[in-house]
Amino acid sequence: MKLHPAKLLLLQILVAVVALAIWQVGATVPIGGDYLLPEFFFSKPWDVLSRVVQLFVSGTIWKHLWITLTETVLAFVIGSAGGVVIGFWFARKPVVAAVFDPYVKMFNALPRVVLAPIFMLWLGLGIWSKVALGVTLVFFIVFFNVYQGVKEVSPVVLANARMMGMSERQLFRNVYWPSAMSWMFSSLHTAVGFALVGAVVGEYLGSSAGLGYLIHQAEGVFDVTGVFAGMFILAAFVLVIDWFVTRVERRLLVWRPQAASEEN
Amino acid sequence: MKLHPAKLLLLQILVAVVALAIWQVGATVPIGGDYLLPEFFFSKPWDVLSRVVQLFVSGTIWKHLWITLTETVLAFVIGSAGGVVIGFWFARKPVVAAVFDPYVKMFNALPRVVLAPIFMLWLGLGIWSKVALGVTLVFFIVFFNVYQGVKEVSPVVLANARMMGMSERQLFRNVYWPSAMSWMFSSLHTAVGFALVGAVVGEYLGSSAGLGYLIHQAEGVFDVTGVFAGMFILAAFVLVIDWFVTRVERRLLVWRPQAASEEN
Amino acid sequence: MEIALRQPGREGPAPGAAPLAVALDDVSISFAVKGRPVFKAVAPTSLHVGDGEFVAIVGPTGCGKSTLLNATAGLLKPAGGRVAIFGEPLAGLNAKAGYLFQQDALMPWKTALDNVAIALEIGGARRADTLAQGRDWLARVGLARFTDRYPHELSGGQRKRVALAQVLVRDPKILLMDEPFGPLDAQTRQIMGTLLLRLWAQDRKAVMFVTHDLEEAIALSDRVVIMSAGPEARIIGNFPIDLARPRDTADIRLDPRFHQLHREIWNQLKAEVAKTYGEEMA
Amino acid sequence: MEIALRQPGREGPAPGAAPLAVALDDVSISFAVKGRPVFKAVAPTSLHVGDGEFVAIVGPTGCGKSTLLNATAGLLKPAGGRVAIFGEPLAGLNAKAGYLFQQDALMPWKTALDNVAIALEIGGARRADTLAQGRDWLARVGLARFTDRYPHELSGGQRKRVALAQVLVRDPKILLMDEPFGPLDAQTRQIMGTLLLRLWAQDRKAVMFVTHDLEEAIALSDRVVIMSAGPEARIIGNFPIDLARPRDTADIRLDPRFHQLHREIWNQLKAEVAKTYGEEMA
Amino acid sequence: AAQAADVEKPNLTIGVGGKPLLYYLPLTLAERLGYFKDEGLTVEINDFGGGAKSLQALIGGSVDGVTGAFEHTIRMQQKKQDIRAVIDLGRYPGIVLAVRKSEADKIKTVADLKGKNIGVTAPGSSTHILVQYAFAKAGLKQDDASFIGVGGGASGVAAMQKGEIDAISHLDPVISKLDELGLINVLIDTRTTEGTEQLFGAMNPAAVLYFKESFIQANPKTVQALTNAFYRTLKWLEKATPEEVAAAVPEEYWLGDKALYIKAFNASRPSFSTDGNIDDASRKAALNLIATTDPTIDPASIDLSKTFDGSFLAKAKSQ
Ligand SMILES: Nc1ncnc2c1ncn2[C@@H]1O[C@H](COP(=O)(O)OP(=O)(O)OP(=O)(O)O)[C@@H](O)[C@H]1O
Ligand SMILES: Nc1ncnc2c1ncn2[C@@H]1O[C@H](COP(=O)(O)OP(=O)(O)OP(=O)(O)O)[C@@H](O)[C@H]1O
Ligand SMILES: [Mg+2]
Ligand SMILES: [Mg+2]
Repeated sequence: MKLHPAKLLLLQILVAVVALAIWQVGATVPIGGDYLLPEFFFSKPWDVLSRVVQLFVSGTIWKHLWITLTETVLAFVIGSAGGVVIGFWFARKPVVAAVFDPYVKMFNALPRVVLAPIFMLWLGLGIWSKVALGVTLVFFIVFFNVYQGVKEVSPVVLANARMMGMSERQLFRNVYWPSAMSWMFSSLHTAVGFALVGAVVGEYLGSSAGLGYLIHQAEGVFDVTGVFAGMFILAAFVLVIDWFVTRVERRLLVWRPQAASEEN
Repeated sequence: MKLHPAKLLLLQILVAVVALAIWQVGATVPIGGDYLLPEFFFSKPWDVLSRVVQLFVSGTIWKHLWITLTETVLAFVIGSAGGVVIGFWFARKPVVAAVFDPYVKMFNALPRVVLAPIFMLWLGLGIWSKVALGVTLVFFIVFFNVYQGVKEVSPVVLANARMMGMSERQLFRNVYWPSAMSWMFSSLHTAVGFALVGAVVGEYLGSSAGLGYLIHQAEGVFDVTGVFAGMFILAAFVLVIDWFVTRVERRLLVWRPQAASEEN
Repeated sequence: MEIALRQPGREGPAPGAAPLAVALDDVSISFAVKGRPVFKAVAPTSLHVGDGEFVAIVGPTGCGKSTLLNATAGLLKPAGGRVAIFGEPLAGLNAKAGYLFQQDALMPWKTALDNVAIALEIGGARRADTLAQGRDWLARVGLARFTDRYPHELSGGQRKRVALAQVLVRDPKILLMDEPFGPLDAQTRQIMGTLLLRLWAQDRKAVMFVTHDLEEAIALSDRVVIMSAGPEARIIGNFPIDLARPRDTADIRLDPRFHQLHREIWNQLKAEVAKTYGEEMA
Repeated sequence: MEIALRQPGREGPAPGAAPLAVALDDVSISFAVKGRPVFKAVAPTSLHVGDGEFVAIVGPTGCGKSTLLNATAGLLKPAGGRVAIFGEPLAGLNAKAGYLFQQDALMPWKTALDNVAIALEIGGARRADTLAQGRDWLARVGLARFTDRYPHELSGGQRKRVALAQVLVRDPKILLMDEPFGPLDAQTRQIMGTLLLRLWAQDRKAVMFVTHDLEEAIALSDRVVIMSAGPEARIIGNFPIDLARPRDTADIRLDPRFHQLHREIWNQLKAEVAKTYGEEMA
Repeated sequence: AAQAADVEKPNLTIGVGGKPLLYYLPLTLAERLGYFKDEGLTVEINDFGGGAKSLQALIGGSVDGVTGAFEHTIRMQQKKQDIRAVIDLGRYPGIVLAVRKSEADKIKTVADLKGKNIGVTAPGSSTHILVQYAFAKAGLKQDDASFIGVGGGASGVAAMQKGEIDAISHLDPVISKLDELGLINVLIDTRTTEGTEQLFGAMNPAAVLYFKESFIQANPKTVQALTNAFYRTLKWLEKATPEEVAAAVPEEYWLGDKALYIKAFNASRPSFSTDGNIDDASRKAALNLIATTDPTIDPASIDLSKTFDGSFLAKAKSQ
């Protein structure tokens, strides 16, 4: 059932082409007098693509891209590290977990948009207030998964390790950590996207550079083409980061049997 | 290591009291001429609490609360259902998963704030545009976890079930679903919060009622007390939803051995 | 290596007559191991099991017995050779076979009873019937009082017996059993063996039975097959068991012919294992 | 039920002298099962294992052997009674014991070699040393060529041997072994038995050895203890094995005294198992 | 006017809530025409999600000055924050209250809005307050209609297109876009002198440049330099042709269509201040607007002399 990489790429491109075609038709061919995807709200694929090209050719994009990249990576790294550490800590200290559980859940439910001014107050207008916003998204996603992942450790393997006399630190390194790994990576794939969302929303709410700034500027003047171009670059960009995550995942999870579904 | 419920509650209240005390001190006692938590940005705990009480006493809150609750629950239910269904589908169809993988990740990285006008165009200003925003958050969180959860099914148990002659549907019901359950519930705990965030951000961006509307209104006139009161109600509210999720989880996961960490 | 099919003591299908239940022809099995050359677990080897024949497979640990069963079950694609089930080449899973795995394979989220009942429900039986039959089968394997336990609340031997009931309740045409009585005490082992033989006698399933207990192998089977130590394990011995049927699994051990067979097979097996250890533990 | 401590054939500690390695006094063990009354797996029972004594535990499947080992390991809190290790009441885990679990308990994310080496690393040994020793031990259990395999790439018997190496390499004062040779062929079993005895002879560990193979139990141990069928299992038999040491695990089976002991123990065990089945399968 | 080097703080950050809005045109122009540089200043412009956020940034200390609503200086006095405007950029609020074309024959006055859905940029924002004020004048209560925050940008257009709102109180470019699409009839237009005077009876300053009082004290030369730059911009704008303005702003600001931009600019043109001054009458009008719509504000407690510091403007004019 495994696809040849070339065939896979072909299929992926096909999906993109179909999506773009629907977009183009929706934006230019009126159905019953109305456009399905009015140009005012959706622009046209060709315009968006040429804007993307233009942004790169003119070079204006690089500065913004670099800033957003920095913010995203920082948010991702700090948020995941925090989620992993606190997740482990809570999982290993049931009392701490029980006491703080409602507070963690409450914080997870606060709309980050409202917190933005506070982050700006504390962290200024630079990248750090955006990083903070991303961290608040990434952290919770990773945290809940790591917490559960640690609890899912096989009881027999754990008992065996404890009988060997492992200290809490050794248990962490040799049992909890590798066992929670697939949980963690699952959350990291979600978190990559959210790190970027956090950074962009932060920029959107107040900044002088970055992709979120670009999108915000474009939105204010109905430049939908600009908005979509920005989002397109964003999305392309997240694939690059995710590719790195997947590589690390592959390396760290060599020990797993082939996924069950691939047997068929 | 298990705490008595009354003791647990006491500790939880203690945490709240300490947090409020720090807040109060930070907002009223200047340290080196500067306030740690300036009232302009943080209000004061007592003010916030009395505002909360006042909102409930005057009854203005109920309408808003009801709308936000509806949106949150709908976003949560639709988003999780979608995440579960698509997650399962992708996990069981590796070709589909491989082809759409980059697109799913791209969509996950789009800032929802920017999508708001499109949702409004399609779904109007009513609750559905807010639900849509929440769904786009919840979906991805649940999706990635269910997808991974299905892949983590024990290969031996799966082989055994397949040898019994289970059809794909039966495998789903009897193997994949129960096995992916703890993954799913882990993601649901994160998702509850994000459903609410989605609803509130949606209201924040355009609405005529709801907690997000209240918060936004308060922000517009620099009424931080109102903002914090709204957030407090939000947070209290998510605990109620999460409590329901936890109850369902307990019921569905009776078969599990006691969590390993509680043995100690 | 073609193994002639003789079934002393009862009429089996002559070669070439009714199709064989399982025909492995020149089957070889390899595993890809990261950073190493491909591991050739089983060298091209052939094994034919007639319809209604009870074949025991013995061999040193790690030689490839489970692997061979996996190939017969369709869970593993052989690197070479052909697998045919009742004359039909095997594609995908072997729907005619029931497989008792060496490892724990119960669904942890189902009680003992549900684990057995589900095996029938798949065929579309009514829930009430499946529960009744499930209960009946759990009683037969001595677990009448453990029907509503989850697997993690059972002992190793109890879990194995639930798995046994799960396979037998479906009444498959071919039984693949990988050390089914491993974690059971000698006495329970014999009771289960008798149960299995009784069932088998009723409608003559084909059985491939992996065991480390040579006495058990001889007491139960029509034929004992010996595998050589791996890698590139092959079938190196084939001993028809010409003891009269029906057999009493306990009494038969007193039969002199039993002891003679035991000695013969043991000698070959011992030599084989010694070879491996001579090599590996040098 | 107090079991007197006699160790014919060698001097063990007399009762009351040097502290016992393991002293279970009136230990009872219960499990909470949802929606049912508490399941009393083990009735108040006592078992004393002297320092350097090799005790084999046999009993019908599901009687409570693993449960008893778990209590000795400190993994399970008895409902009543006292557990003392070398005279000290046991609190928490039993740090003096090495435990070979009945189930697969290898870390799936470590290779066979790392699984063994980690057992030493815990004590703070240098990585190079642990690897060398790990390799050495894997060779002793016949897995020299499988050092860099992950557990899922090994056969059932191979995994068990890795686990054996993992426990033995640490050289604990007390060995708890739950069917250590279960999935091994008879020949390998004997080799492993001999290995274990040699090791035990060097520095006389206390061993609690659960097995279903009565011959093995007699061949290896100083004393065979029989448990009654559960629930409320108790120790109902206690047979000192007065065969001379050192023993050759293969030759000893030819000794007439061996057969006499075997018959005695077997008769009691058989009666016990029959009782269970008589009850349950009626 | 170059007195480089002697300003206290040559590197400045200025906050704004929605830079591309016509409302803040003078800021963009000052930047693009190079007037900040001429004054020896390097200005970084930070764009925020809204005027309120830029004010918060000012109080939090992350920006030095803000181009925002004059109204903020009054509100902040009540919050014990001393914020002062130094130059006016927009004389009129520039807010337009318009009704959907299809409803135009039914809604002819503000009083007819009773029971309708009215879109505003955000609840509590100046667009909302303006309608509330109009309501008060027309004798309506504040909850006689339901106010829907539709946000800036395209959302407002979407809401009107979908027929979700009967009226809208919004700014350019949304209003111009809606007008171009032929979706609305204007009811109140505070982009013009008549409209503003009709509603308020005086001018009502909108966009101003404001600072914290402490910043003005510490950096008078810097503030002066900025005031100079903005004053120059206002003077330039007074005389510029629409084409010149369009050429001066970044092309992306053209709303995808230069003609639409020029149309919008022409509609808003009268609202830009020509002399930068905020006289007493305008200040009172502004206070009146807030006090009418927000019962928590006590007009007696507000010292209007502390909302505007005209000394810098006077110097700028004299140069
Ligand atoms: N997934 C795998 N990858 C690599 N090698 C494997 C894999 N599975 C099994 N092997 C190897 O194939 C050989 C045969 O394995 P198999 O499980 O069939 O042995 P077995 O005869 O069942 O042994 P046992 O009696 O110990 O269960 C062993 O050497 C084992 O290491
Ligand atoms: N977690 C549990 N909850 C409830 N009952 C349990 C649990 N663990 C074991 N039991 C019961 O306790 C009894 C003893 O179990 P134990 O695992 O000690 O048996 P055993 O002697 O090791 O059997 P085997 O030889 O089959 O491994 C069994 O009847 C079993 O069903
Ligand atoms: Mg095997
Ligand atoms: Mg056991």
